[in-house]
Amino acid sequence: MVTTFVFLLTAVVMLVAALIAVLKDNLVHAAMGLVVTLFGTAVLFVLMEAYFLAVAQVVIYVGAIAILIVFSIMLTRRVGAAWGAQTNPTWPFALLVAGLLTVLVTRMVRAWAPDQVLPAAAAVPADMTARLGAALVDPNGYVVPFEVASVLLLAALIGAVYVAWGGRKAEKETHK
Amino acid sequence: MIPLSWYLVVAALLFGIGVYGVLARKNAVAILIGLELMFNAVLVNVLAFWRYLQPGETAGLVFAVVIFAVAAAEVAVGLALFIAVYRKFGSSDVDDINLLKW
Amino acid sequence: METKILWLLPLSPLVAFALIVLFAHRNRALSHTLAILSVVLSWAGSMFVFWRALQVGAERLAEEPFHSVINWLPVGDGFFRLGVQLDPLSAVVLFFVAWTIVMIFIYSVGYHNFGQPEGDHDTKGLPPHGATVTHHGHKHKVPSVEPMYSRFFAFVSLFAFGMYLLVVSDNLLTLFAGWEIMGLCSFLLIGFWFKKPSARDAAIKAFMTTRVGDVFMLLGLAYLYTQVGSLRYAAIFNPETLHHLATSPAPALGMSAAGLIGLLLFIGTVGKSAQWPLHVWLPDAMEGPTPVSAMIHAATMVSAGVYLTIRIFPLLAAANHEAAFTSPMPVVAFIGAFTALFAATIAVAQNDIKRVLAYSTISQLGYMVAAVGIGAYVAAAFHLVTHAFFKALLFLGSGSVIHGMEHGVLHTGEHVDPQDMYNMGGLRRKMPITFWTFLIGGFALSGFPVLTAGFWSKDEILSEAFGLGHQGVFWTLAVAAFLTAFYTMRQITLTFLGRPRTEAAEHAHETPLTMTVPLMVLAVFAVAFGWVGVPEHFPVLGHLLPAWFQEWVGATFHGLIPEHGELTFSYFPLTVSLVVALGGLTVGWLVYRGVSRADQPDPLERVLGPLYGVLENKYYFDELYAYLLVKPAYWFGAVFTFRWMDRTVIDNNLHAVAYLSWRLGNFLRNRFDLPVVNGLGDAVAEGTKGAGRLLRVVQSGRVQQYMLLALVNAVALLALVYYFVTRS
Amino acid sequence: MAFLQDPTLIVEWLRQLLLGWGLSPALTSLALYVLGALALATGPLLWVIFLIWFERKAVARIQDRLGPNRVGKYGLLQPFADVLKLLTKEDIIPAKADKFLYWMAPILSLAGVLLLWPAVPLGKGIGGNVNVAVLYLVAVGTLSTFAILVAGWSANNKYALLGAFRTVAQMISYEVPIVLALLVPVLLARSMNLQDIVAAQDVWFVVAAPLPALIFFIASIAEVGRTPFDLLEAESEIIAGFHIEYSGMKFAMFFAGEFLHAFTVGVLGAVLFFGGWRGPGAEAYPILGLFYLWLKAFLLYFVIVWVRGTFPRVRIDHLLDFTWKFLTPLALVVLMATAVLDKALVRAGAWPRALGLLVVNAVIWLLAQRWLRKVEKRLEPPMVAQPGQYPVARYTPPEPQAAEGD
Amino acid sequence: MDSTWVFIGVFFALAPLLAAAPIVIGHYLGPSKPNPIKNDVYECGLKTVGDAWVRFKVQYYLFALVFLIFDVELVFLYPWAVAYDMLPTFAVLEGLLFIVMLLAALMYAWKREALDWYD
Repeated sequence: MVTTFVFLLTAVVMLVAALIAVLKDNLVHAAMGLVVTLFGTAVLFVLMEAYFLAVAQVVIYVGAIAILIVFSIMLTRRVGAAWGAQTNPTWPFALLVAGLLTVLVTRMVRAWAPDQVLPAAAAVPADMTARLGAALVDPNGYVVPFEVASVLLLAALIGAVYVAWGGRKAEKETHK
Repeated sequence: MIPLSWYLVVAALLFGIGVYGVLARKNAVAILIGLELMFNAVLVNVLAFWRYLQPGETAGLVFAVVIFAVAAAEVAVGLALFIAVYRKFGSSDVDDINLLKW
Repeated sequence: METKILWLLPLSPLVAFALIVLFAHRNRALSHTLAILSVVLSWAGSMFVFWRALQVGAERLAEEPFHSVINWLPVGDGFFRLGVQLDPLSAVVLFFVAWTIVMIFIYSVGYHNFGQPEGDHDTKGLPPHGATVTHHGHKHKVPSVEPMYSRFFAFVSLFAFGMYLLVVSDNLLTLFAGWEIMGLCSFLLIGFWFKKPSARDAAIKAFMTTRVGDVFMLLGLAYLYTQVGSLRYAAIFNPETLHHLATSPAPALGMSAAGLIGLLLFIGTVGKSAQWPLHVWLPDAMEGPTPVSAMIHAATMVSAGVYLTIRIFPLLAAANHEAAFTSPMPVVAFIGAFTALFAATIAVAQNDIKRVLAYSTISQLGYMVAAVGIGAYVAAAFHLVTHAFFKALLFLGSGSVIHGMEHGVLHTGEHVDPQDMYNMGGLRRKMPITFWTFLIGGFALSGFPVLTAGFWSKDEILSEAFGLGHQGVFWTLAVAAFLTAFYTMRQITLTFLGRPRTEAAEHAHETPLTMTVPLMVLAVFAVAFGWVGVPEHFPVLGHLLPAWFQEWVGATFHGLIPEHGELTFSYFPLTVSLVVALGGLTVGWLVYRGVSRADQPDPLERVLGPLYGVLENKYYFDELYAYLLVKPAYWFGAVFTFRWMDRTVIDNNLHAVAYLSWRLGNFLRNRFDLPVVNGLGDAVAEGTKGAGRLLRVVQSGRVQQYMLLALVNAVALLALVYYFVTRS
Repeated sequence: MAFLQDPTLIVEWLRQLLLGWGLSPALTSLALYVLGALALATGPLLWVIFLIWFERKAVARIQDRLGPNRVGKYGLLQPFADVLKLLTKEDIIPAKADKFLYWMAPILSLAGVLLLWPAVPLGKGIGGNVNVAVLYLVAVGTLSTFAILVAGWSANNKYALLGAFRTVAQMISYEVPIVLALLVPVLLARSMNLQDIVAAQDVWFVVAAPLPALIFFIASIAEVGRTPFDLLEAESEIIAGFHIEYSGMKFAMFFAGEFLHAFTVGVLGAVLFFGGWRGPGAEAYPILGLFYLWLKAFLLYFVIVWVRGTFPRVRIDHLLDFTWKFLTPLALVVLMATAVLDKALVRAGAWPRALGLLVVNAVIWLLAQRWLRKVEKRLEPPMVAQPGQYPVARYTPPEPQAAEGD
Repeated sequence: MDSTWVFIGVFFALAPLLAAAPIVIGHYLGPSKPNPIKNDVYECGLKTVGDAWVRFKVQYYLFALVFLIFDVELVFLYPWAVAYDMLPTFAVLEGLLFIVMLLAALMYAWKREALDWYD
């Protein structure tokens, strides 16, 4: 009962926020919409008893990614300048495609009717986080993705820093 | 308990919205926002399936965690490129950056 | 033993690649030594294996090929197995691949001016501009060494790896891997001079275009895997599986599974070996260094496509055999034949020495595909091998010509295009070795009777086409053959005969041994390889020489494909091929011997002058077609496509076809006589030309529109899946 | 007096009461949740009012002033007067402001702090029992970061935005060492649940992990943005930072948020490193546990105030260098060392393990000190502050004994 | 689902209200006499010059970037720490390797001067 209510509320809120995120011309508002959506996702995770991932979601997405995005938005425009239209002239086709995609997927879900075909879900073990941790570094488990992820992030950092930042001297040049 | 299909439908909607954002937006960051929405839709899907199909297993969680990493990397690099472009062209508008023709 | 060596064949170039990239890239000599050493090793290995194969003999080899397997990727239950194998077919392919690759590697050393001084203002990513040296007293310009010398060898080594992998692999998956690696290398090497916009575009174009084919191929593989549960040849090409595939219906096109799979894989070939409508990339690919054009876009990579088609021939044949389903074979035959003619016609009008060869390559590949399409896969394989040799020879020859011309250009400093044949002439005396080898190659290409390899293979195809009663294919190919001979002779005449038409040609030089030796070696094969495949019914020779090749390759699919009865030998196709070859050559010579000035118009124009009056009447057709085709196309372009089609896709189907068939159309209209200029070709040309002109506007270069399009496809696929899911 | 042993009795009693009034069980529990939430939220909010007085008084004393002393005895009523004043001030909203966000910002910043509380274990069986509490704290912490960004943005004032950027840069930079330091107690307790962490502290973690404790403490101060890390109020540079355009109650909310956050840092420090509610008799009488926790928290808070009263403001480049180039690497090293040693000593008892870790920490600290000296010699140049310009903090983390000489 | 999370949910709903209450009260209690000068952007009493415009400063972005990477990797480490009892030595080493990666990232950013502040 409670969960259902919470779920529906969250779903509605996050979808509306998502719409804001993709529709609003004021990109800061759009980013805030994104943030709300991300929070909503976290709530869904809680409902799915993936507590660790819920908080991780907030820490990573809201705490880091969203901030990065907001930074980029705020840094790359004049404060108080008009936003102007933010959508392509081709938006109807985008709408068409996105709509079709959504409709198709939902209809496929309907066609599959998992709620009928699947047995009731089992309970989540209490020590799931610990299991996750163990699996992440388990040689027969997911140690490779784990390490690969670290390498990926390292690479991402190097790449991003390299692209965005020429080093102090280069900066001095560009600002002259 | 909430039916699995609800999650799937919500994810689908989220994904659709994200796709729209990616396709219809001008500003590169706005496009990234759309991408993030899509990522989240995927996450919801993954975890929903984890929860309802094999809650005892760690596979789904690991998958999600890896998606986090990928998303983070994607955003980092994407925004870095965006900022580099912005400083080069002084514009954050993808339409102004249409060098990808041949 | 053999299998161990088989494993090593691809490896050594890979190692060379790694070594060059990681360590040797600073040192030119070391780099090319490593590269050449590696391919020579592979070559030796190949020869050994080939020799062992000969000892084993075709039948036994076909029964149990040299084969070894290791586990590779875990999939659900069990593994993707990574394996190597050598059966008669891959043996011969291996043979020519090994030879051509070695030759081209050696050739590249000379081509990239190893040992020459650094250029004055050469930069990475541009062809060398030449260097000034003070040679006792007065200074003069000489060719300068390629700035990215080592990189080149790294790339080609990687490429060699891909090719060997493809040839020796025992399953379609590793074959695909090699296939894609070559795609990558092709991209890298076409765009080798990446600071030239044209080269960049060509590279992207090639990559994109082949992608289209590859996607379909991948779909085919996936489908095949779902059907068979394995991608190993052994698993696929056995009677039971084939029968099962041929009898189980596919979800689309009313084909059998075998048919659809065959078709999808064949589309991969269409992309890779530049068949119509995906041929657009090959001519542009000439932007790369000539060795690349020779190796990738003539001898090996494009051949890989045909190799695949021959490889999957049992599938096609099986699909063809089942009367219940529509067969893919006619499609194959049509595309092949059409491409052969279509490309040949274009080739006639080219002035760039390399482009002529490019189009002729497309056309020759068309031959092979057509041959497979009519079921003459042996003939196809035969032509594949011979063509590999003489086309490699021709390309290297042209490269050597260009090189000589560049030398002249640098020397005289006059600004002429060293690739334009009209700027050449009389090179016969300047560069004799090149001339003679080129002559051999050219004759082989145009199928000069009896002597050259080209004759035998081409004749084989023609006679099979005739014998199997595919009149349409036969005549198309015959006309194409005539054109081939014609433009070959045109090329030879313009390039070598007569007298120099420019200062540069006057001062052209014979190229160094590193370049000429490969030419000579290949020339030997261009002549001699024909002799292993003389059909046994051939008058006189047939009895002297055993038809070794036919038996050898024919053994490969023994028992897998419905045998058609023994062909009755007929003189008709033979005479035809004689006539077209010799006729084409003579006409070519007669027409072009007179060309004396670089700037003079093509004689054909003069010859066909009066016909322009007749062409006036075509105008009504134009209006008719403008009404029928262009208007709709205009609506399509303006309302529909203008917003959200993008060129990467358009160019792959509509636009490219439009553009080229427009050129074909113009060409047919202006340059050629009535029988060819029939309303239809012109009409299609005109109509699509209109479409093309309109659609060219569309190119936006906007990522989102590309994405949009990708998504449209995704949605379409999804819809299909959904449809099938719900239906079943 | 049985509820002294088991405070949950109160809840039970209330539940019975409400059920008695004829509410449905679901509604009842909901009502109880609401009540609990209200209690847990209002408590701190009221407590802040005292804190303000205390801090003003303490700082005044440290700086040899009297501090508030007019309203009420010792000026105890001063804060209430302030509140009244703030309530009756005009609520100015800049014309160009982004109204919605302008409103949201202060709310977020206070709520962000309040939301830390449900995770905190107040006593045995009382208070937060969240299975991923530690990360939850980090997660909620990001809210206040957002609040600041939003505040700086919405006011549509370049100084506000600049201040916000600086502050956020500072906060996220200090987030990293905090998260690293938090990892150590989690590692030692094998749980992210603060209850478990408290339960695991037969030996206070501050013994086993003094450096992480220190890092956490310092970084948290910076995170809160108190002196010496109060760049967000650097009047000299960016006229009062992100909340320049805020006045009246909205400003007060930022203000209260900061104070409450400071105290919360004390609480968290107590829970994570100083045994939380543990203390003599706390097992038997959970209420005692509450008291102990409060005591420890208050002491830590006093240290914060003390630091504030003592240290000059750090310059921004030093500020960022300090976290990225000192705290973070240090935390990483400590983490690795702790991980290894903890695995090695897994057999040993609680005390030996703690002492072993203590030794390691000490060693690392000494090495860090030597390294610092080496760096200090090289480091100053980029922006040398001439005497008479604004003050420059030294590279020593402000622990009491290192304090004098600044 | 765990009851504490319901409680937290309630708290999430409640805390903003509590924070908002005083502001709203103040909003209505206080007088409201807006005028353009008062509502104008505050810049030490000076007239606003141009529209507010912060010179692009890539530092902010860089810090956020490095922070993002660290955040993600650390989140990976938490389950590792929680599962510490279950881990064999090898797994512990895996974790350490991970941390070393982190250090490497830090070092790179450091050497690239991405962590320096300058004006």
